[in-house]
Amino acid sequence: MTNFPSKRKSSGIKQWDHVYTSSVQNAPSHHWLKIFGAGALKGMVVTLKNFVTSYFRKPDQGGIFTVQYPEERYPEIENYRNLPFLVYDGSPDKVRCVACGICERECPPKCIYITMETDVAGKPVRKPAVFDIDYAVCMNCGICEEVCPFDSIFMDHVFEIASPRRIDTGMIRHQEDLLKSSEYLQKIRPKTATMIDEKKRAAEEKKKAVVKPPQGPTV
Amino acid sequence: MDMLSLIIKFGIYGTMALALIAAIAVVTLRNLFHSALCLAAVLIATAMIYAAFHADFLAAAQILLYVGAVMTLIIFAIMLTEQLGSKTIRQTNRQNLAALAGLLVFVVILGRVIFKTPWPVTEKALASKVTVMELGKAFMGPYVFPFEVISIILIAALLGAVVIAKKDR
Amino acid sequence: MTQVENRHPSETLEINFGPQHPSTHGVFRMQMLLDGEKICSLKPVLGYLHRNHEQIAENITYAASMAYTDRLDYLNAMTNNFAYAIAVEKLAGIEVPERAEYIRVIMAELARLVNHITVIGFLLNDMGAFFTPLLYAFREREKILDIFEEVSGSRMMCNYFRFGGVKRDLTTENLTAIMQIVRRFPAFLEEFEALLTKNEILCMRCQNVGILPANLAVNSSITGPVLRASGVNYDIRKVDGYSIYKRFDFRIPLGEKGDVYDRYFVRILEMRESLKILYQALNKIPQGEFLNKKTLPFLKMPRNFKPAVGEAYGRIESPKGELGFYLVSDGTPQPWRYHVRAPSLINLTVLEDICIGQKVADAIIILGSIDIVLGETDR
Amino acid sequence: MTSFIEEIRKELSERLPNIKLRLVRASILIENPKDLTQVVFYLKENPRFLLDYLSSITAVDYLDYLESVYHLYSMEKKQGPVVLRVRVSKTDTTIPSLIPIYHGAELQEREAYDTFGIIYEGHPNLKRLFMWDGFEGYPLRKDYEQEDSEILETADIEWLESKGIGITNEVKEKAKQMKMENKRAAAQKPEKPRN
Amino acid sequence: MNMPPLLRDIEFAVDLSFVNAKGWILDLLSHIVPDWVVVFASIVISGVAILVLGPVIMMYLTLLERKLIGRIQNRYGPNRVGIWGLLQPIADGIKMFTKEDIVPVYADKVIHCLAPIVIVIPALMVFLVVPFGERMTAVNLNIGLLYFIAVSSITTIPIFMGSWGSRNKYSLLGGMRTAAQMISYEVPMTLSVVPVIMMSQSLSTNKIVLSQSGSYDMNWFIFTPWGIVGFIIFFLCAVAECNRPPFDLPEAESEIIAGFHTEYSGMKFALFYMAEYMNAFTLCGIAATLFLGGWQGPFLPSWIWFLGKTFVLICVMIWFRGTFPRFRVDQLMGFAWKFLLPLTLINILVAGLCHFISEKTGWIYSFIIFSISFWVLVRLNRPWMPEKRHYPLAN
Repeated sequence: MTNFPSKRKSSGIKQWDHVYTSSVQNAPSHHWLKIFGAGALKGMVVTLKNFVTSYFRKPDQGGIFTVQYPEERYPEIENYRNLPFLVYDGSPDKVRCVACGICERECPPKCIYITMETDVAGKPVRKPAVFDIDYAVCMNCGICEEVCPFDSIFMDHVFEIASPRRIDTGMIRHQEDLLKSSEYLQKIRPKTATMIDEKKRAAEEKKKAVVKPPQGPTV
Repeated sequence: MDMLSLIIKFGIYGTMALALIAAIAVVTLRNLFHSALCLAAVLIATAMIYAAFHADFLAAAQILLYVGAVMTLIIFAIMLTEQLGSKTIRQTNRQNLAALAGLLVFVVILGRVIFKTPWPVTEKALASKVTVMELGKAFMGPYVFPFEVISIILIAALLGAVVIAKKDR
Repeated sequence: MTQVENRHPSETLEINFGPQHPSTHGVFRMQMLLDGEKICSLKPVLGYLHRNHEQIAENITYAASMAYTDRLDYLNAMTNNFAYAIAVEKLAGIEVPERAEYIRVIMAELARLVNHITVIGFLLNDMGAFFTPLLYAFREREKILDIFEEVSGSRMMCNYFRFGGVKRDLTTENLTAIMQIVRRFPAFLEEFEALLTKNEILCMRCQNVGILPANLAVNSSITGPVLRASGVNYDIRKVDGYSIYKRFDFRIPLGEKGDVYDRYFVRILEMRESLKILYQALNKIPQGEFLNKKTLPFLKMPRNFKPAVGEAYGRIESPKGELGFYLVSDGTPQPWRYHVRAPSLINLTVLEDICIGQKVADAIIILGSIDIVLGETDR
Repeated sequence: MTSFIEEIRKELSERLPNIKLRLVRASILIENPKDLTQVVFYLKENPRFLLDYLSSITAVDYLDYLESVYHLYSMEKKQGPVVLRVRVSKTDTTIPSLIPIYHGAELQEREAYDTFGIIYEGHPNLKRLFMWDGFEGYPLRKDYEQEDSEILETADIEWLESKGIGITNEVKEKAKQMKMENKRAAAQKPEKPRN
Repeated sequence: MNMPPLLRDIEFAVDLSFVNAKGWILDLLSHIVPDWVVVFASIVISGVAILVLGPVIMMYLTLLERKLIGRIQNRYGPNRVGIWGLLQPIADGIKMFTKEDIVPVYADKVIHCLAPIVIVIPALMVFLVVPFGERMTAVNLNIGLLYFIAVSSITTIPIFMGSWGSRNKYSLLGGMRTAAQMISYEVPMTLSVVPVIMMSQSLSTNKIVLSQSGSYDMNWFIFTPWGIVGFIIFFLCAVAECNRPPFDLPEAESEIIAGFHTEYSGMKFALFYMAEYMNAFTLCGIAATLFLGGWQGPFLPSWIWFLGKTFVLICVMIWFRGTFPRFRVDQLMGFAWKFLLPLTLINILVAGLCHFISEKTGWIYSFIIFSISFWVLVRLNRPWMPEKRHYPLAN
C-alpha cells in the first residue's frame, strides 16, 4: 500500500511522482520473471484476496458494501432533492404560496399549473385555487425551490412513488396531495428551515425597527 | 431363453431397425441438415450394435471418430455453404427405373455373397473378449506396418488440406 | 481447358449490432458486413436517443437549460455543467470568485475519476470479465457519487453549477470526506492495476488492436484520452488553461501506439494526474464567497438574465474529449442558437476506419475504448 | 485575440486577393461560399498558422440567411480558435464540404444538413444523422412547424388501422377534411412566456 | 493402515453405505420377483441415482457459482429465497418452467426443439464412468476413459443443431465458434490423458484410481513431474470443453448475445444450462480421478474424498470466471494448437522418461526439459506475448 507524502518537503512535481506513478507499470520486469502466466496469476490473487476479505473486513476496506435495501436503509442525506411539495404553516389552508406563477414560468419541463383564487367579488385573492404538479414530467432539478421568492415550495425526500402507468395513475398531484406542514420541512431539511426562520425573524425586526407605512400588495 | 436375453435380443433388433430407418431417411429427406442428422443417428445406432456384441473399443472408436469428428465436419460444411443448407434443392433426378434396376442387381449380388461364404465362426472367437491391451499389442506387433502406412496417408491428407486452405490467403 | 476460377467469393454476412445490444453502451447501432469473423464494412446509425436538446434550450432561459445539460453525458453531469457555465460566463462576461473556482475544479476532477473507472469497468465487461472489475470500480464510484449527492442534491443529475459560481458551498465535512476518498484512491488503483495491467489475456485482446495513427486522429478532430493515446499532446486544461488549472502541477500521459491497450492505460495514468490536482486543490482551497454577488439576483429571477447580443464558444476538457458550447444571444432571456460540440459524436468518425479488417470481438472493444455515451452523441 | 484575427485577415488578403473577406464579431466572413475550401486549405498548410484541428461546425439560422460557423485550432502551436463564417440564403443552401481537408467534418456536416438543410457538396454520404430518412423538414430552423401528435393525418390513420387499432369516425372525417385543404397537422408555436 | 479395528469397521461401513443399501434392496427384491428382474432392477437403481444426482448437482452448482462470484465482487450472492439462498435453485427451476417457450417463426422447429434434448443425453451418459467411490462406479467399463472422450465429443452436434435451428445470425456465429473451439481443445485433452493411461496400464477409470493408491493412498499422479503439467493442460482443456470463461466464446454475451442459445427460453434454455453445468461437474470429476487419485484418501470414506476434490476443482473454475476476460477466436485456437498440443507431446515424452529412470533424476530431467520447451514455445508465440510499453508524461 502506498502511504501519503505528507512529510516530504521537496516541492515541485517530483514530490508527487513516486507516490502516484503506478508501481505495476515500472515494476522491475526481469526477463526470467516474466513467465507467461505471471500476470494472470497475480489477477487471481487479487480476486482471492477480495473473496477472503469480504468475510471479515469493514465495508470500505474490501468488505461487503451492499446495503440490503428494504431492511437496512441508507442514511438520509439532507440536500437530496426529489419531487417538490408545498409548505403550509399550522393548518392546511394557511398556505405560504401566493400563486405568483414564477415557478410555473421558470420550470424547464413546464410541469406546474397554477390558477389564482378569486373571492366572491371576483377580486384575486393571493392564494392558489389550483396548484398541480405532474410528477411524471418533473425532473426534480430544484429550480422551482430556488426561484420561489416566498419559500413555499421545497424538494421532498420521498422516492418510493412508482406507479404502473404514466397517465391517469395519480401522477398529477393536486394541491391537497402536495401540501405538507412546516414541521415536516424542519424534519427533513433542518438547515434550510432554520435559515428561512432567521431570515423571517430578521425581516420582522427590520420592519419593527423602521415603522414604514404599509405599501399596497405587490403583484 | 430367459426373459433378459429375450429383451436384449429385441433391443438389438430394435437398434438395427432404427439404423435402417435412419439410413433410408438420409437418402429421402429434403432438408440437407435433417439428412445429416439422420446420418449421425445411423452411426450411433451402429455403435450401439457394436456395444451389444461386446466390441466396446470399436463402439467408443466409432462414436469418437464418426460422430465426433466426421459428422461435425459434414455439418460444418453444410452450415458454411449458405445456399446448400437452407433451400430444399430438388434432389431426385427423375430416373426411378434405372435406380430400381441398379438396386435389384445390387441386392442379388449381396445375397449370394452373404449365403455363399462360410463365416469362420469359431467357439474361441465368440467367447474371448478382445481387450484394449491386446489391440494395442497387435498394433505395435504384427500390424505395425499397416499402422505406419495409414499414419503417412493421414499426414498427406492433412498437408493437402492446409495447401488448399492457404491458397486463397 | 480454361483454368476454372475455383475460388468462389465466400458469402458475407450482414449483421446489425443493433440498438438493443448488450455492449453498445446505449442505443447505438452498427451495421456490419462480416466475412466470417472479419469486418468488411461498418456503418454507425445514430438518432435513437435524439431529444432535440438544442431546440429545447432555445425555448427556455439560460439558467433553466443548466438542468438539461446534466442529461448530455449522463455519466458525469459536473463537467457538462462546468462547460455550459464557462460558455455563458464568457458570453455575459461574469467572473467567478476564488473559492468557487476551486470547488469547480474539485468537482470536475472527481467526475473525471468516476468516468475513467466506469469506462475501464465496462471495457472489461465487453471483453468478458464477468462484472468483477466493473464492481470494484463501482465500489469507488459509489463513494464519489455520495459526495455529489451531499453537495448538489442528486447523484447523477447534479445541476450544481450556476453562472458565476456554484449553487451551494462545500462544508468542512464535505472536504474531509473528499480528502478521505483521494487518500484511499491510489490503493484502489494499485489493486485495479494488479488485476488488469499485466493480465496476459487482456494484453492479448487489447494490444495492437484498433490502432489509431496520430495524423488520422488529428485530422478527424478526435480529442480526449483517445487522441492522447495516439501520442498527440493536446489537453485543453493545459492549452486553454481555463478556470484555475494553470495553478496546479500535473502532467499529460501520452500513449505510444494508439491501440486499445494504450487508451486503457492512458486513462489509468490520467486518474493518477487527477488525484494530484485534487490533492493540491484540497490543500489550497481559500475561504470566501462561493457565488459572484452580481449574479445573485439572477438566481431569483432567471428571466432578467439577458446577456448582451453576441456569441461565445466555451470549451473544457471533459473526460471524453473537448466539450464545447456555442451560444449566440440576441438580448432576450432565451439563447438564439445553442449548439453542443459533443466529443462522443466526433470521436465516432474514426470508428469505421479502425474497425475495418478487425474481428467482431475487437469492434466491440474498440467501441468500448472510444467511450461514447449516447446522451451526448444524439443530444 | 483580435490581433491574431487581424493578422490572419491581413495575411489572407495579401495571399489570396481575389477572395472577399470581412471581419464580423472577431471572426472572418467569407463572402462567396465557393472559396471556403481554398481559404481553409491555405490556413491549414501555412506553416505560420498550421490550423490542423477543426473543432466544430455549427449552423445557425438568422431568419433571412443560414450561416455555417467553423472553429479551427492549431494543435501544433496550441493557438486559439480561428472562427470562419459562410452565409448562404435559405433557397440554394449549398456549401462546399470540408471532407477532403478535414476527415472529422463528416458527422458534423451530416448533423448540420439534418437539422438545418445546408447541403455540403462533395460529402460522401450526406444522409440525415439523427432523423430517419423519410423525415421532411429541418427541425432547428426558426420557421420549422412541429407536427402535432394529437391531430391524426390520413397517413397516420392508415398505419394505425394496419396495426388493428380502431379509430373513431369523426377523427377520420377531420383527417379527410384536412387532406382536402392539404394542411399539415402543425402544432402552434410555443407562445412567448409571460414576462 | 494400522487403524484400530473398530474405527476401520465404521469407516468401511460408512464408505460402502451406498453399495450396501443397493445390495440390501436387491436381495429384498430377489425374494419376490424372478432373477432376471433383479438384474434389471439394479440397472434401474443406478440409473435413477444418476438421473436424480445430475440435475440436483446442476441446481446447487448454479447457486454455488453465484455465491462465490458474489463474494469475489464484495457483494452477497442470492440470499432472499431460503436462508442463504438455498431455495434459489428451486425458484429458478419454477421460473424456467413457467417462462414462455418461444420458438422463432422461421426456425426449423424439429431441430430447434431437439437440440436441448440431444445435448443433455451425452452430459448424463458421462456419469456412467465417473467413479464416485470404492465400488460406486455405475458401469465398470474397461474402456471407461475412451468412452468418456467419445461421449463428450458428441456435444458438438446438438450445439450445431441449436445454432442452425434457431435461424439467427448471432447463433450461427456462435455455432461456428463452438465447432472451432470443441475440435481444437479435444485433441490436447485426449493427448494429456495419454501419460495417465501409460502409467496405469488401463483405460478403466477404476483401475486408474486403484493404481494411484499406495502409502497412505497418497501417491497420486499429480505428485509426478508429468502429472502436474498433464493436470494443468487437462484442466484448461476441460474449462474450454464446457465453454466456461476464459474460453466462453460460443456464448459470449458481449459479442454475440448468447451464442447458440440466443433464441431459447424457458425449459429449453434450462436444459442447455443443465448440460453445461453437468459437463463442468463430470469434467472436474474425471480430472480428479485421473490426477488427484479419485476416491483415494487416507481416512475419510471414499465418496467424500471424491466429492471434496471435485468441489475444489469446480471452485477453481468459478474463480476463473470471476477473474479473466475472454479470448478471441483466433487466439483461442492458436493457444490450443500452438501451445497446448506441443506441450502435451513433450509431456508424453517426459512421462516415458520418468518411467525408466529413478524418482529424483526424473524430477531434474523433466524440470530441464519443461523449462526449455516452455521458453521455446513462448519464443515461438511472440505475437501474443504482452509487450512492454513506455508512457511519457508530457506537460
